[in-house]
Amino acid sequence: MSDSPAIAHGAPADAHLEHPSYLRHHFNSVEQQADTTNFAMWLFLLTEIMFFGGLFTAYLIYRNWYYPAFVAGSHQLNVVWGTLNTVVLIGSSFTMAMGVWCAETRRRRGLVLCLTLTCILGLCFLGIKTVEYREKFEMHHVPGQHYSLQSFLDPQSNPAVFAEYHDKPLALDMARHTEIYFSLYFALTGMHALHMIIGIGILVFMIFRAQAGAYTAGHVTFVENFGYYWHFVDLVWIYLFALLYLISRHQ
Amino acid sequence: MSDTIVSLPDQSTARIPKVNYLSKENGLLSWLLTSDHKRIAILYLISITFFFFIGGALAGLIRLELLTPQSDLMATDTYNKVFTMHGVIMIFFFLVPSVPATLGNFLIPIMLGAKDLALPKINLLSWYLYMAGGLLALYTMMSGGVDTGWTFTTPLSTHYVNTNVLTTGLAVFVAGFSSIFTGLNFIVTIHKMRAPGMTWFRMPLFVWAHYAASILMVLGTPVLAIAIVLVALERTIGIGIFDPAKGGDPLLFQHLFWFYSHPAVYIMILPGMGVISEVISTFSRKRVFGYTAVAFSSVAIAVFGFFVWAHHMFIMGISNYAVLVFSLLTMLVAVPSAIKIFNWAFTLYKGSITFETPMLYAFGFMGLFTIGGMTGVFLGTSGTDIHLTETYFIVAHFHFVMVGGMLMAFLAGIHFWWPKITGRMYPEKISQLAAVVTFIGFNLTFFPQFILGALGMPRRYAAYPPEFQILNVFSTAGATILGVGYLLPVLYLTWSLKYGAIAGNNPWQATGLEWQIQSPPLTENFTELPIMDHEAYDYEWLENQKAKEVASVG
Amino acid sequence: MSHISPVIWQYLVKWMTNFALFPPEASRIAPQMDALLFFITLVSLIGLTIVVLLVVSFSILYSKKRHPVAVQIEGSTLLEATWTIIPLGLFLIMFVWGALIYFRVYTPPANAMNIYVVGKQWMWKAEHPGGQHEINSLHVPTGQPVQLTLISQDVFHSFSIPAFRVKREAIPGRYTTVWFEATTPGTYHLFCTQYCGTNHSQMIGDVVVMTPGDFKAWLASSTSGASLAQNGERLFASLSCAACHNTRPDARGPSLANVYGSKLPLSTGESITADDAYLREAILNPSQHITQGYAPIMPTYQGQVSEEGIIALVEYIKNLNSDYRIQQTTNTTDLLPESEGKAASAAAKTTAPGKVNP
Amino acid sequence: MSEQAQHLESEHPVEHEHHVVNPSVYVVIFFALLVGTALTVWASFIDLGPWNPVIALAIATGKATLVVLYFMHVKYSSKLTKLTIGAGIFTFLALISMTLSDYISRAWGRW
Repeated sequence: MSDSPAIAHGAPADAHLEHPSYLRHHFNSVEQQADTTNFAMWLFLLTEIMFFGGLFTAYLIYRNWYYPAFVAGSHQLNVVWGTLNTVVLIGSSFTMAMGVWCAETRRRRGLVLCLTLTCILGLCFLGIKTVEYREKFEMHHVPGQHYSLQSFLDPQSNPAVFAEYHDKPLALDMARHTEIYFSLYFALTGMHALHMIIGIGILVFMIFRAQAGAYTAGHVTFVENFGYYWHFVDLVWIYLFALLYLISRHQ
Repeated sequence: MSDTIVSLPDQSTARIPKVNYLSKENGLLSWLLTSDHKRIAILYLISITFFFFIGGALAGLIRLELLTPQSDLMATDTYNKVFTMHGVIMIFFFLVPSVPATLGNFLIPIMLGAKDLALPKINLLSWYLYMAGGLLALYTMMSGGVDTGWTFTTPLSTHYVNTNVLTTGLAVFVAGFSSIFTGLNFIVTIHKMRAPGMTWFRMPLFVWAHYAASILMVLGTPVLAIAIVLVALERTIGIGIFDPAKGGDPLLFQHLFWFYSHPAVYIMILPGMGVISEVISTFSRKRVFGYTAVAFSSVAIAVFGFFVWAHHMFIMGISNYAVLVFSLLTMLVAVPSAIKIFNWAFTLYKGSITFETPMLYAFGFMGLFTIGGMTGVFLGTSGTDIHLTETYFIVAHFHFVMVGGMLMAFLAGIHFWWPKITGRMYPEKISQLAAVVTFIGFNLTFFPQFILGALGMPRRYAAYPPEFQILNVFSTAGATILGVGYLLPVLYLTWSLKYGAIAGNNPWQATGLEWQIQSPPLTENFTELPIMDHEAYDYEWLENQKAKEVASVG
Repeated sequence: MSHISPVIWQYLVKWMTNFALFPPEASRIAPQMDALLFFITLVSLIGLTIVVLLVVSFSILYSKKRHPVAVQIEGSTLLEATWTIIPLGLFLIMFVWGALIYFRVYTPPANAMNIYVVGKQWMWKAEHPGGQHEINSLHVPTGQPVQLTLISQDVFHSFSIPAFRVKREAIPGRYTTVWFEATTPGTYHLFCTQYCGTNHSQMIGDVVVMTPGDFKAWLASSTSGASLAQNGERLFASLSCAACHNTRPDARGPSLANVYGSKLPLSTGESITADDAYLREAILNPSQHITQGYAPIMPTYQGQVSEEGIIALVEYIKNLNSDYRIQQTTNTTDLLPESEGKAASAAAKTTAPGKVNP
Repeated sequence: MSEQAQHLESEHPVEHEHHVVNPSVYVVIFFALLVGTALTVWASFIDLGPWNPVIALAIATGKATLVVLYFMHVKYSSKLTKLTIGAGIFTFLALISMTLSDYISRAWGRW
């Protein structure tokens, strides 16, 4: 109902004269374009929140139902690897943020460096994740046909990462529910890793484009939006780390 | 007054403008690689019509099977596959994208005074995703089908069927992303691409309705996506999140599924409501009664729509207290729909009403949607839900809302904007006939199903006790008429592409920005950036405008 | 009339003779449900009439011919408030009324007779406490509240008796309940209404309502030899439950006499009512609800006992009014050296030879 | 709906200047995040009973807030962005709380 602020009336649509090449034809100004893609990115991240939201809901419910199983399950995770991964990911977020700054201040080499570092740190994360996954594989903690309850029924046979917990054997029925914990673990970290892989793919593409100077000519929207995505993935991990590794350590 | 209305352009001499979005480029590639929202809308229109008729053919098979109490036309598992595919195709590949992806895509930028949607490439991507999902669904159908019902109920879908649950799930997943991108594009466009002077409360109600629906698409669909992913993982690897044998809770799947699938019914119906607002206003030459209330009721439906999903689970063993909460909220979400119906009725008051085809469809919508909405209250009331849910009552209810409501609105919209989309008029008399045939056929098909449901006939039955036969015969007979009612528009609309009368810019004397430009529009929509200096549905402004034009021409 | 084809004529006659809008009312709740249905129908019809009247009369009064110039009206807050508040009020009445009925349908009275129903693809199996089994049918007496305890062995099913206006899903992994009191003898439809796979539409049966006298006769004639509790007792013995759940002072498990319906203090400090659902949970997921004062040593019986077996056990525990019967099973199990032989010998020891549940 | 009203205001200052965040801010946030990580890992090894998850989630939320505000520039963004995030969190909480409303109250009385 309010009057809109008077915006330059009747700006002719074909005033293309001094428009930069990256301005798409249907926008009136670079600011509008940047704002729009920015907003679109945020909306996309909203869908990501809801995507992970479903899993978080499941996690919350089952943790309340099967707490001992979740404790035993999380004792099988290696907090050292988890912490290391958190640090790696925070580092990559930092380099990404620096990358955005480089792009904004038109430092091409800085940008390439930052993106490359981000990419490497992302790969480090995935590497560590792979090590962790392999451990789970070896111990038959991957849900499904080959899932083994051994390490929960008889903790001595397969000591937890931190022996000082002295895990007592779980009752068989509760031990079975550790499969739910690992189902959630793999669903959550798997979805997260998938996001990382997609992110790294885009990063590689961006490094090549950055090399060519694509983002250091004043048009930083793409880098910035990708940065949002990357930070979001980092943010999800911050919660995953807390939920999966940290909050269920004590019976 | 009537003398100030400028008569329609002389149609014998009028020409379709040489330069328009259709004629700008030629060749298949120019369509497949287009980023013009209007062309993408046409792509969508063709593809959803295709899927509609596939879904319709499946519906025909269902009705034929139900003509007799025994399962004689097809085996029970064939029947199960048929109704599953009918549901999947009609919901994910017709109803969800129907109005938004076609009319919404075509009109929202124009209504806002923009040259295109904010993200044209994403728009094209969403059509490709839609087609990928659709083709996958067709492939599923060809390669043996799937028989879980469109609701993918666990543990049936995860452990007890051997059909193509995975490909169907993937099809729905991909189509879901198409819908997310459409919704995202609309929200961004509505926020960022409005022409100068186009404030929120000057937007047509069509845009408001799409805004509300888009919120639901963006926030609801991902939850469906994750639910489907978990079902797929449970089928393939055997994770146990919904598996009662491993300690999972199958009701959790229901929660996640309906968290999307209930708002999805609003995704389907809200854009239809937007169409009706435009049509009723135009053909009664009058501002929509209580514009603000109608606009806010759309948003209210979107917001409340997120809090009512568990009314699909009243008898599934969720807690009685949760039932109380969800039942109460369901009652609240019914109110905005009631507001809309009465506001539309009062828009007619002191109008100057004509009865072209879109208006007939709109009247049909109002009647059928009222019935559909009120029977929804039967089901939202926790007590009566016990008796009526999972019977043909519920089938009749959502077909009244979806087919009687949404499809009527879709047809109303297609006829209403046909002159704008193609530049040509549809043949009025036969289309009025089609509207009436559809209305009669629809009621004959689905009204008996309310009685069937009250009598207790369960849904998804290939065979049923013989005493239900007579009503099923009525229903099948009605479906035949309904089929004719839907085929007619395809025929005469196609005919009109070549032989229809030239429409001119504004054949309905409507006020929307889309009617102030040439039909079919230019690729850029506007020759110069429009400036909105009046409210929506301002018929006096239109009169003045016309008077000015006449004066300047004179 | 001679021109009407005989087929259509047949249909018409059928319709005229069978025409009904509601199924028969054969339970206590049915008239109450129908009253609410009637109320909502009435409101809907009035609402629909108002809308149709408005549309039709405005269409006639303000058609372009009669009313060439539209009068622009913004809206009317008063009118809009009216059609916001009146429907809201009506909806709230329906909500409260509906909730009352909902709670009535799903809150069984204390004196209800319990029948267990197991759903599986694609049949209903009913188990009466007296040991009578039924498949795809259910015999119930009039004038006696009947509680159904439902569970599914595989997928979701839904137990629906339209003539009683009740319906409840049988879901895997958890008991659900519903109750009714039949009023009119007769045979009524029993449907599975939740889609459950290929033969979903064949998962139907009959509910036979009998007078109490007839019902007694039916019970007597269809007995399988052992009551459900007796079956449970055999199972209790063969699973060596009494090895722990006995009355000795050093018993490793709590005594189960009179446990049903009592409030059990748990090791977590909470307490829980021992109902059917709890007993089932305690057998399958024992470590989750440890009774105070006992060690969490009970093994799970998941995968070892079928749903019918669990029902028999639950029924047995329900009927344990004294320690005497447990003592009996203890004695038998103590006497038996080999675990293999236990079941058979225990079965042999009990009064009537009957089928032991798997 | 108040969403709408606020959009009205947030809408049109489209032409605001692009804010470039000083790298020193990033460095500070980076170290704050590292400290947060160290803190939360340390806290998880102490048995605090019911407080363990509370503390871990509080620290995680604190870290997430830092990331969102500074790395993701929300501190310098338009109201619309803030509202968008708000809407996301709101719907997320709706999903969780309404689902839990069923799970929590199942234990109240028989089902």
